[in-house]
Amino acid sequence: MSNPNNVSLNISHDLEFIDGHALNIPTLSILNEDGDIHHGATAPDIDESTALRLYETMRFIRALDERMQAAQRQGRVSFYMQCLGEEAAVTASAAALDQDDMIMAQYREQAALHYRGFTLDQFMNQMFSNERDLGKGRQMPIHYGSAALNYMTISSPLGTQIPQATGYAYGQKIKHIDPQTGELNSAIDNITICYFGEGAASEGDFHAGLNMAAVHKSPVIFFARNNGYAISTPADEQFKGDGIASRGVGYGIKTIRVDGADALAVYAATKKARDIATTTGEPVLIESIAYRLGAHSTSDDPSGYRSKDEEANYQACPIERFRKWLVKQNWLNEEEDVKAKETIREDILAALKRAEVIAKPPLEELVSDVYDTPIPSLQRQYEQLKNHIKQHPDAYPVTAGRIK
Amino acid sequence: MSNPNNVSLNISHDLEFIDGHALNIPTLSILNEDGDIHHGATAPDIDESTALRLYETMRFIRALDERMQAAQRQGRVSFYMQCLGEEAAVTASAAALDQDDMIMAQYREQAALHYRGFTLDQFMNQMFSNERDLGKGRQMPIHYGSAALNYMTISSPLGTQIPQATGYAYGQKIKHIDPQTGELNSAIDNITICYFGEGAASEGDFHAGLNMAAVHKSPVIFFARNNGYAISTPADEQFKGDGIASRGVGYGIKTIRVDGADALAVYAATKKARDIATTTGEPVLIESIAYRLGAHSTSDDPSGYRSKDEEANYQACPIERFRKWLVKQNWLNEEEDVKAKETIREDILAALKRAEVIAKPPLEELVSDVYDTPIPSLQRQYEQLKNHIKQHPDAYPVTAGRIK
Amino acid sequence: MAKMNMLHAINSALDITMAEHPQACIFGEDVGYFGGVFRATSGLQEKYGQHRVFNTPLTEQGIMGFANGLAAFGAPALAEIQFADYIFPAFDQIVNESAKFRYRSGNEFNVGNLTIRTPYGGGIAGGLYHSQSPEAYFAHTPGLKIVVPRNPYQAKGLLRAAIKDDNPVIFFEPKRLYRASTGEVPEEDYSIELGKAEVVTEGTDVTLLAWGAQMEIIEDAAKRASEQGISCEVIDLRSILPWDMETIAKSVTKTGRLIVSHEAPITNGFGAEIVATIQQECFLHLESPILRVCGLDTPYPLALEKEYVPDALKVLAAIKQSVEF
Amino acid sequence: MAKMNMLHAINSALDITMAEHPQACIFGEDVGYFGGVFRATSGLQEKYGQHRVFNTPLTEQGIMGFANGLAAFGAPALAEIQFADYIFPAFDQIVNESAKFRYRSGNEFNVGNLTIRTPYGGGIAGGLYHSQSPEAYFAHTPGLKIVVPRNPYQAKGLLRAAIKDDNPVIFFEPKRLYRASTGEVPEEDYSIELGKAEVVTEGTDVTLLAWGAQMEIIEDAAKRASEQGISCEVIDLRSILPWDMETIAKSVTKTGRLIVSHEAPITNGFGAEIVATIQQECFLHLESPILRVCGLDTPYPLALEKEYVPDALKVLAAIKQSVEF
Ligand SMILES: Cc1ncc(C[n+]2csc(CCOP(=O)(O)OP(=O)(O)O)c2C)c(N)n1
Ligand SMILES: Cc1ncc(C[n+]2csc(CCOP(=O)(O)OP(=O)(O)O)c2C)c(N)n1
Ligand SMILES: [Mg+2]
Ligand SMILES: [Mg+2]
Repeated sequence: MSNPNNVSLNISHDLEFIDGHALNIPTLSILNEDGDIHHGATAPDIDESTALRLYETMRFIRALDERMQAAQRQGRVSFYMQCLGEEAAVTASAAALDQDDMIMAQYREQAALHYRGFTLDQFMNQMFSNERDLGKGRQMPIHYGSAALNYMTISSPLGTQIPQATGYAYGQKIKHIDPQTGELNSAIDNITICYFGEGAASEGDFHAGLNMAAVHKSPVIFFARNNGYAISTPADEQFKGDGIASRGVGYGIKTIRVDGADALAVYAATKKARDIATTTGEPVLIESIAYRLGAHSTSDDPSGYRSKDEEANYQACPIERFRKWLVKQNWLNEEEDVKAKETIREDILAALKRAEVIAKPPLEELVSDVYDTPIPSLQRQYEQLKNHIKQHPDAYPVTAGRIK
Repeated sequence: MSNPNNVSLNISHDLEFIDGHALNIPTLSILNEDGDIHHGATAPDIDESTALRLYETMRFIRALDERMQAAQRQGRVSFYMQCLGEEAAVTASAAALDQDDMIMAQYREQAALHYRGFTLDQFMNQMFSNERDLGKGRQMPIHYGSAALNYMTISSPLGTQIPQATGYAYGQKIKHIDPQTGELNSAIDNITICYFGEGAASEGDFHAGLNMAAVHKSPVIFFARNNGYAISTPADEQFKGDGIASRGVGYGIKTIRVDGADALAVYAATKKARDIATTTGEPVLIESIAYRLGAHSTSDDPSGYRSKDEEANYQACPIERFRKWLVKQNWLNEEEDVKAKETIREDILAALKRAEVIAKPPLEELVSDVYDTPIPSLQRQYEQLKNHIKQHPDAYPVTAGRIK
Repeated sequence: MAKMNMLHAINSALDITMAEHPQACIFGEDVGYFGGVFRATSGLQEKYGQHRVFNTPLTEQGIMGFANGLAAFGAPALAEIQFADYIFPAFDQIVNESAKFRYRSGNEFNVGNLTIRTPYGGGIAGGLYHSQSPEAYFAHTPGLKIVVPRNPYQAKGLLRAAIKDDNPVIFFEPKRLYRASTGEVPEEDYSIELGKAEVVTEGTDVTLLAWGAQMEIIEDAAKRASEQGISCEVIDLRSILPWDMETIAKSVTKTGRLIVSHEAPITNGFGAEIVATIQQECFLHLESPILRVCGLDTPYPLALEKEYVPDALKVLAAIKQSVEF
Repeated sequence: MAKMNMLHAINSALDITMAEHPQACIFGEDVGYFGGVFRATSGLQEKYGQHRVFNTPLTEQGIMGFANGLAAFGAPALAEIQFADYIFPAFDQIVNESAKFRYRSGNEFNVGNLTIRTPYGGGIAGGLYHSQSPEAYFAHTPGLKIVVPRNPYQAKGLLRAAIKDDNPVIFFEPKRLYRASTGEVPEEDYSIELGKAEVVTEGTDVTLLAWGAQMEIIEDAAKRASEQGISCEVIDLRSILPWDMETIAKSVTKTGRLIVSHEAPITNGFGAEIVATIQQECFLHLESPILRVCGLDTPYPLALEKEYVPDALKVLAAIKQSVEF
């Protein structure tokens, strides 16, 4: 493409339009429903401990999701979002990364965070917005984040993390660039993965983020979770192209579509994507195909917009599929697995009970972190508020007792 | 794609990434540099009068551009933008439309407007922001617009017209839809063409506009003018995909790339695009490849960012190429053509002299059209301003004499 | 008359509009088959078909760009932004495009047919991104109209007026009141004039001014104040742009005192404009400084929402401060 | 010291920053090889390489998204928006993201390393879309800082302070003064503290307050007033957020009168906030209503720009109105 317009110029004299679906997109599939490797497929190079950690993470998140969904029904937390059906997509991709790679997620990726080591108590403290929440009780449940674990705090506005991932990864790359040539002088040690839904991919920020990543060569793995729905909006009212993968070629980004319920396919694709990103600095796009088995969130009831038939059709469980493979590998003791499941449930309930009685953050956390240090006007507002609360302690029971 | 994820599912067991340039994009070319039809190409069905109108428009715009560029140098207008090198792309596409189709342009498409019948005086009145300007002297030179000619007033913020075109065209389609089936019950009589540069195509609004057009089936012809530059930014710092055409498949939109200096190729492609849009309601994407022969605008000096060599390389003139074909068709009398060019130059200079002495809009046009009728606070501000000007008539010579 | 909650009232206004104009379209995220995440458009797709009531892809800038185009074509464009917190990706399309469409074209084109509906405000444990009250961001933009209803009756009448008004209007719906606020609402069509405040309760000592969900709070404060012998004049501004300076100035001329209350952060909130204008209009009548009781200058919090919001107690404190000045 | 115009002063501040921090990046439309459409980044790509000074694709939301990410990583992110009129596509990234990054994460992450530079204001025959002064749109957003310099010396010192400040800062550059304003500027590094107004001229009868390019106008008006025996105290606010209430209140306590002037439309401009706060702080000292001399509530015009802008004559008229009240 050595012309100013930066295009291929293949002269043609036929008045033919390129079809809107001209691209042929395969879907990588390695593990079948029975937990066997497909004929012709190659299992990725994954060791036993990684595989088990991956499995345990999925199993844990499934249990957490079930418990917290119920807790919301009981009125104990205000809101929750499950990952049902997408556990393999999220966990296996996280497992293919380095612990120091940055994760910039949308909100349904709690499995990636747990894989990194976020503890049960940390999950609970966030959901109960108590004073031990790393986020200081400021965001709705499931808006986790941890600097120590390189997991960027979730932000509700959709798509905003996409160009941010491009910028973050650019920072990760800079020190590997030769100042003279502008080329990489070593492999990049850490990169960024950016998760988003097929709905969020309609935002302008998606376009900006992918195009800039291609142009500036930012080592980002863009991981599109196509789960068929954005709240009530089905994917066929979201786009007419062939999924999100068909967009890669528009940005000049290497792309792959994977079966998102197939942990091995996701793991293999992400590992290879990471190789590409670290050695070339270039972004990669992965589209994972799974089905959002549950409701969008606890505020949602899918029976209002999709059929029981359809739901039944896509019930296949990614965790079960991977479990069968582990068993066949002789890496999983089924009895212990059943017991572990029980223990996890108990642990979760105990943690929930611990977290819900921990105090809410003190009043000063209302005004801290707006700036690095409070500006004078906010300081004045805070003093005024303190005085007000002192005069009406009964009206503000959560904070009144602890005001200095 | 009858799955909830709205994707093709072609199972594969190979861990292969789709290349960022996997799509093969031909470039339609019909007329060669000598004004002959390429071997194997078919000239579109264009009649003599249309062809001549097309040619005369290009010739007129070239003369206008030259004259106004000079007028800006002389300090007579504050700003100007030439269409140099892109006359065929703009004019031939406009010629392929119906007079009642809506044109939503970026700013460099004065040729389309002139093709529709915008008069020389109308051009001048806008550029001199005098009281006869349809836009009432409010926008910088070249921000033309005319409801009578179905040419939406130019807006400086880039890309904003793209989703607007989708919405406008949706309106044009509604009456042709069967309320029961949601299908078209007749061909659509009028559609919208939306012009934009390859730079503007990086905006989020581009993504939103094209995706929504595909999903909602809005009959828009998206006409991307890839002229190699966005001010100083070359196309290879703008995107890494194969031009703008490579994005069509990401939206499921039929797409074609044309040689933008070839009036017949542009005409043929746009005519066929219009057929598709009117009969299916669906959008079409055309990428036209030409070279911005001139500076970005009179505020710009390209010698700061591109080489004389490169400029020399792309000097080919689209008007000349078409002229040669017309001559070979025996449709153009060369002697008259030369004379006409002289007359046009004289007409333009005379119109310029007329327009520059016409009064500026009166003071009431400062506050009209903010709302359909002025709101009370603005009315008060206006009264106050009138009094102020009456007290200091010398300081506001443009309006003071005419205040009632 | 029928008893309706605010969602029903809004739905009714939309229904009347759809029946009235064959090209009117309702669109936004999840507004189609599902009827919107708050169900404000419930049943309308069934009634008017998929091509007039439809889900859009998830792109606010696209929704507003599309809406501008459709309105410019001449069809009533009824766009929904799912939460006011998510209106910002559409800021350019609203502030640079909708607001300036008529002016920049010399009235060759306009988007007077545009109405943007969006739920705003706190009180639902929504934290930073499901609680914002962004009216002031738009109030600095000539060319827009901005309306906020306080109850179902107002919602239907003001929404119909907003739709019929030949200018782009942003209609902020107090989501906390969607189901909580009910009342008698005519089933037939009616409109409430834009740009007019309403004196809800007459009083003599101090004027209280708010809009939307905050009306409930200042009415509560007024009641508490009256128990302490202070007579409050309570006014619902209803329209933020244009706003009814005359009614407010008249009231303040009478009472000599003014308190403005809104949920949004205090700095440069719309309260600032009201204070700035009224201190000039009523300078010689003011017996104490005009006070603002507003959100703090922080993002909207979650755990400490109760502490953050301008509640009746805080308004009451301001009333006393004003009266005792 | 050297004689510099404002563009040189800005270029010098950027140059020092790039030399200081090996990961600092400058990016935006046309800022690379070309050095920006106003040439503020001239020569910097040559000096620091294409990977640290680069053109971005044409997408303001992308520029700001990228900038947020890069700043969160920890690199000084120096983003340019080509014209302030084109900052709105980035509004969501700035208002919902940059401003709330630290708060929402409980300080796990922050974008304190972010600085946004953008030319603003009228006076260049730019019409609707090359003339806007959008500072007030951002002033309603806790978490942001906003700075506007009035001359080259201020520009360099304030820009360096903005860059070193550990919060996201929007730095509005008065483009009308880019070449028109020149003065002595140290070649070496220095900073001017953010959040502090400066009393430019002391006076006794009335306080005049403005920022950026508007300073020239109120200084002119003050001169004309002094010829008529009126002594004006002239103050440059310099920081819009946080703003220096103390300095203004002290001045108004002395003079008893205040006039605020800005180019942006009057309604809900930042003048409103200043008036609202000062009428409360200085209630008993005010001898006349606080006045605002601002742009009209219309989009920015072209042919009638002279009539539209708050010029020295209009400020002078307000001074007399204030003094004669
Ligand atoms: C900018 C913005 N607009 C709207 C919303 C409201 N919203 C939250 S989740 C959601 C659907 C997202 O769907 P998708 O991206 O497919 O992710 P999924 O929920 O399927 O994982 C919407 C519309 C939002 N959070 N942000
Ligand atoms: C939103 C926005 N950002 C920036 C600009 C400033 N600007 C005007 S023209 C231009 C370049 C446009 O290039 P392209 O789209 O390729 O069109 P061309 O000039 O080549 O016809 C830029 C950056 C603008 N007008 N609007
Ligand atoms: Mg989804
Ligand atoms: Mg271009």
